[in-house]
Amino acid sequence: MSIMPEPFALAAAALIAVGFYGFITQQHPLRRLLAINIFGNGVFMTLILVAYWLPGDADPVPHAMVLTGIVIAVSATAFGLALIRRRILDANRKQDHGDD
Amino acid sequence: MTEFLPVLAVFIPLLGGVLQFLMGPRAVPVWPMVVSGATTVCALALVGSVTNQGDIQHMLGGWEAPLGIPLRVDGLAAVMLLLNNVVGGLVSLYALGAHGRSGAVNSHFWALWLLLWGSLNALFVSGDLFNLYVALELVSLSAIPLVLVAGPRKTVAAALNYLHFALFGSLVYLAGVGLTYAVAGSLDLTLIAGPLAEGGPAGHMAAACLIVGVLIKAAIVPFHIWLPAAHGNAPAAVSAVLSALVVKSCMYLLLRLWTEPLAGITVDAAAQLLGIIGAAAIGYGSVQAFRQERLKLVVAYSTVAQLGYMLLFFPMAVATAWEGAVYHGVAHGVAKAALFLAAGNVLLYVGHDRLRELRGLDRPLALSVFAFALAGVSIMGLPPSGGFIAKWLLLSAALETGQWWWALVLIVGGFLAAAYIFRVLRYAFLNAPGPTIEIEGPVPPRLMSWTALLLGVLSIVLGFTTAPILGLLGGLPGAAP
Amino acid sequence: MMVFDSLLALIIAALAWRCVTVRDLFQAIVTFIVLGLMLALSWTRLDAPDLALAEAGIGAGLLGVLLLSTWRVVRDAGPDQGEGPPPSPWVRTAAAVGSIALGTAFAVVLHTVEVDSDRAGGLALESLGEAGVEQPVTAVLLNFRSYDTLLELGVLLMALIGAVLLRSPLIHRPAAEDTGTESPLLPVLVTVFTPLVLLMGTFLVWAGAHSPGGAFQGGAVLAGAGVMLVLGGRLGGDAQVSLLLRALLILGVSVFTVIGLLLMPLEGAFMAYPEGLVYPLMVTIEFSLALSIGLTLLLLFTGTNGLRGAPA
Amino acid sequence: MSTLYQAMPLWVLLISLVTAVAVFIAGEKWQRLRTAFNLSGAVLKLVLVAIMLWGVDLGHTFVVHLPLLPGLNLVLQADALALLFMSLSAVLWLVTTVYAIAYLERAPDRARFFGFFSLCVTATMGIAMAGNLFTFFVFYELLTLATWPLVIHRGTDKVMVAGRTYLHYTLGGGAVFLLGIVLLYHLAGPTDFVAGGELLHLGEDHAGALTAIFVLLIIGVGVKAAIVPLHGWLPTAMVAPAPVSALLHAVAVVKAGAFGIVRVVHDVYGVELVQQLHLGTALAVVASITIIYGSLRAIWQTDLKRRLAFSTVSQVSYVALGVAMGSPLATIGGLVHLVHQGLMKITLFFCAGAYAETYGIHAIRELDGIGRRMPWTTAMFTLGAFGMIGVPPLAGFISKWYLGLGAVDAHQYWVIPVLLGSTVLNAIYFLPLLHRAWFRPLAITDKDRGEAHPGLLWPTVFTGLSAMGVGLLAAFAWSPLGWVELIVVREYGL
Repeated sequence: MSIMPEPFALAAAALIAVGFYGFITQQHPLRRLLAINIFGNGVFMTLILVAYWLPGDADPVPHAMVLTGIVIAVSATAFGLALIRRRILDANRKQDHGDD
Repeated sequence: MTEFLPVLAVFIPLLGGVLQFLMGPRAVPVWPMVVSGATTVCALALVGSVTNQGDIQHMLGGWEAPLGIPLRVDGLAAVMLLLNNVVGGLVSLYALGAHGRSGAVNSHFWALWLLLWGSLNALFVSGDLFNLYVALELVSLSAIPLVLVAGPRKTVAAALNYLHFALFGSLVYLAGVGLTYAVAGSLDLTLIAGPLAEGGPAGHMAAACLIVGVLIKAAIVPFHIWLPAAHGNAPAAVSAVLSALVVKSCMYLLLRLWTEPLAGITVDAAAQLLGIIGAAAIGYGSVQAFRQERLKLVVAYSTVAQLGYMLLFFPMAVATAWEGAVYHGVAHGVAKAALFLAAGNVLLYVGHDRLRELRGLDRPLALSVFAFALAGVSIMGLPPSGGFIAKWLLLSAALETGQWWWALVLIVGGFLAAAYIFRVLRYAFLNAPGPTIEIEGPVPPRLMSWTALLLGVLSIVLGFTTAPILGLLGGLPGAAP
Repeated sequence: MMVFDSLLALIIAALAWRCVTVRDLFQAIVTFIVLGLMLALSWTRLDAPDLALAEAGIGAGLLGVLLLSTWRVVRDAGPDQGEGPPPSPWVRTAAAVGSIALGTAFAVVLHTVEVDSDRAGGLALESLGEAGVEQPVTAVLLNFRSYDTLLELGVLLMALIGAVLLRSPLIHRPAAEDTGTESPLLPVLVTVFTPLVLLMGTFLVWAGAHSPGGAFQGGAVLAGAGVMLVLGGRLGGDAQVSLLLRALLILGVSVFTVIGLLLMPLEGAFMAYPEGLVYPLMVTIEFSLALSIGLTLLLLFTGTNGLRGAPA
Repeated sequence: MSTLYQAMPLWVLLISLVTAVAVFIAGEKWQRLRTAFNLSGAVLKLVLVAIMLWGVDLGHTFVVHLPLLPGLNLVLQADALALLFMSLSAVLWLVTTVYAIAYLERAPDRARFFGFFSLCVTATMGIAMAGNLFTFFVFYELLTLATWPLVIHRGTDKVMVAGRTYLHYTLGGGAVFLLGIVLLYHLAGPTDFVAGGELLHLGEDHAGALTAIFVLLIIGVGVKAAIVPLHGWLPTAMVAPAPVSALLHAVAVVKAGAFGIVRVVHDVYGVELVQQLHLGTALAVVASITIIYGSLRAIWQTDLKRRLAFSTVSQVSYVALGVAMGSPLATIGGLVHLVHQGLMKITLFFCAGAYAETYGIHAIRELDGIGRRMPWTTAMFTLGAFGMIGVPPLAGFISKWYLGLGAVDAHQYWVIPVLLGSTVLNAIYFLPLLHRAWFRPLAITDKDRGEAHPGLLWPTVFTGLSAMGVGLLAAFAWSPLGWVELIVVREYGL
């Protein structure tokens, strides 16, 4: 690899760093989910760079990994959002209606 | 036929869970029990054939490595499969008592539990770094909703915290996978050790990410903060599976990664650090367990502590330590399942699990208290039990490598465990004035009491079955026989 | 192009920073969505149009809508939804130092890594002829590493069951509240665009065999169409889930598994396909996957058990 | 046939284990069935042990191996020494069971009690037959676990505190013992119990390590043997029901500790190595201190059971003293005391239990005149007490006589004053009791209920007369003394 700075590699590192910082410092569960997703985007960017560095056509294996990773991250995040909504609903409903 | 067994061990429960989702409450409990039985039989057949014929490998899609994904079952995987499916089968029987009635929530419970069971099997048979990531996610994302089965209101916060850590941990792991692929050009566990060792900083970074990611998911101190609430509030069957199998599967992965793909790159400082973390986990978890006021939280913090013992393998890294760590995993899995199931029976009968009010529990719930006590013996590492054998092996390893301080950790850890286990038993046997059980709930069905007791007995029996299990495990990978 | 790339990278980093640090939750979410789009843009620059499509559709689009809907719930719940006290300055400093170290380490590693050019991906490109599809990513996803994809569908299903267990639907707010804030144009837009979007989704799935696109992107677009219908009031959540809907939800994973298991004794390996049947099998699998993915994502969005057509 | 016969140790072990399980399963409800299980288990065990006694006398060997790890086996073997302890346990188990059935006639939680009681005997049998330190340790810890529920049986707050003390001592001792074993295995490899030990060749190079390990091992077993200063748990554990105290003191726990000392000195280190490392004298000194200290403390106790407890502290160390001196005669004295003390002490505890159960007597001053109400019980108490003091020809005298001969033989003349002093002290704390019971006017005001319940009385009479019998008939080959001589002849290769 060249010593020339690669802008997207720096961006990936920045996403990872910022995501990590957010994960530690954010208290709101939604904000924390956002931070985790930013961290994940940094990881995906890394994988895409790895694919890009293959001479010739882009490497399909990391691409497949990223696609899988995105779907997993999104479904987990969607589930997390459902959790957050439920939590808020419960906090609001002081008079509960039972659980099940 | 035998090479199809790993696939069947994964897909019987996975497909069973999916079909349970399709069929809904009407299929409960017949269909889940059929699937549970079939899974157990199939997995035990797999373990049996590994015992007889050695390792099994199955290249998925017929593609050779590094293109395709291999399923591999070696000694370590076979031992974990044995643990997973024996405990899984018994937990299924217990759940027949607890969640055997028709109903939407129970239907979802069974679907998720079968999916989790299949996911764990998938994790143990996988031989591919990225596939392991998917399997880890499968395990987490079936485990977290299972926590909610206890009723969302009291578990939602725990589930959310669990999800945060699980998701973050697996992304850290994925970063490691990406870097590994960059350096090694392959994801097959057997092909990446060499390139990683020569990979320079990138290799080290990859190794660090893989290890830290798994540590987060395994709830190792200081990443444990999500565990007690999740394990302590889930339904008993789920708590048992989470503590006995789910975190254990992450520890399995750590052992596997460390001894195979990362074997050439691990440094002694990191190994010592892992050992220190393990010692910290033992101390912290045990003290916290002793301070808890709720039975299930005692058991949950005990898991935090017990996982630490497996980490003591890394600084010692000899065959004895390897056997000790794996055996500890097995013994703890069985014992912890028994503890949680017994605690579940208490919760069912009393309606709460506040320790101070559980006086004289051994009269109405003799079987469950006895199960708790038997499993407790193993947790304390006292003979005769599986936990004792593991402690013996680890102690021997500590002296063998001249690192006597780990021996002290083991001994002190045993005392701390005795402190919190006997504290629970003390209340159960206490026959003195004070807050007592107010409302007596239904006596747990026999099935639930006896499965707990059976697991308790198994944790004692493990004290005598060392030879076949360690024979199946085989020696430390990469070491001279 | 170096300048453009650098600028893009800078924007990405800045957006991420803003998303994490901005005080207002709404702005954080919007920033996150824009960040997703910028990422999609950057990934086209890195020869990854499939992923750009997926990120724009799923990561920014669908997730964005979901985030915004959740934000509304958070907002309606009142101001006091922050979790616990803010972290102490000590924690902040430690986190800052840690993240700078982490970022630096990653940057250094990414710049110094000696990439192995002899890798699985190269092999995949060479073996495309046997895979039954021309598009390399689709080949990896549905053939070479189809097992990953199959398990991943399990993840989707589990997330869905989890959401169902929570019974925290997004779409059962009283309609009277909503109509005031929404444009009267929306129903018209929905009527016009939904068929188009559906068509596009189908095309994406079919095209996946040859060119960028595929089951995931197509599924996401299908889900997008569903989301439009839901937002337009044409489709609503339902507490009950019909057998048909459940069957469609598990269609992808079942078809995938059953084909794999049925052919296993013949081919000697799980998920190995006979030579002549590869292409039709691929297309069958791909369409059933897309359908299940789309529906699952849609249900994750509504947060309900099932769906039903709403009275206009 | 031969394999089944060879595996006798396993059957002996299983019979009480199965009894325990059967008792647990029978539960509170089926009392008769439970009692039937219990008694038939105890009788069957006695028969099996008798067969083994006969076999060992003929020179048969009984060994069972269960390999656990490479080089690490669970070994059960019945040598002459093991059978000494086993016979004592088997006989006293049956007797104590009969006693306990009567004692706990109306108490709650009997199933739990008898279940753990049987488990306790299983552990004791295992300790007796353990063929190496590892096996010994397994059963040693099992004994701790099985006795805890017995100690805390009543479940009151006070009892729980005692139970905690008991655990502190025994688990602590267990951990030290484990450390010693692991260190020893690390140094010398796994070695089975062999007469004379297998460590002599290491004596030159590893004297320091061997000494340290010896200390660890003796501390480990010394806790249960209640060697001063590790005796603190024993008087506290007196809160347990009388049959448990009897079992703890006469058979199971303290004897397991004493037996462990014998095994470590004789079959792990060997007398020669122990003397070479100068550990014998040290152990003898510690034992002597314990003998005197226990007796002194006993004098000041006002509670009957506590006085008996300190008496136990003192008496059990006779065993340690005997084996520590390293002469065959002293060893005979020590080993035979294992049996003699058991019979005498269990008689005393049975009497104490009978007093407490019949008239609620706990304090010593309440004993005044009880001899007139309960003549048989008090007669047995007198027999036991005289035996303890060492009045000829009772059992205690035989032990002390051989210990004295051994001291002369080993040129450890300082031991003789210890023995004499102990005898005087024994008299000081026992004779006033007898005086009170027989000659003082009656202290208690309850109405006369006569003698103790037959279920309490007959076991007491049996053990009391046995204690006298083993003394009177000591010269016969089948007496404990005869058997111990056989052991010592085999041990020292005379």
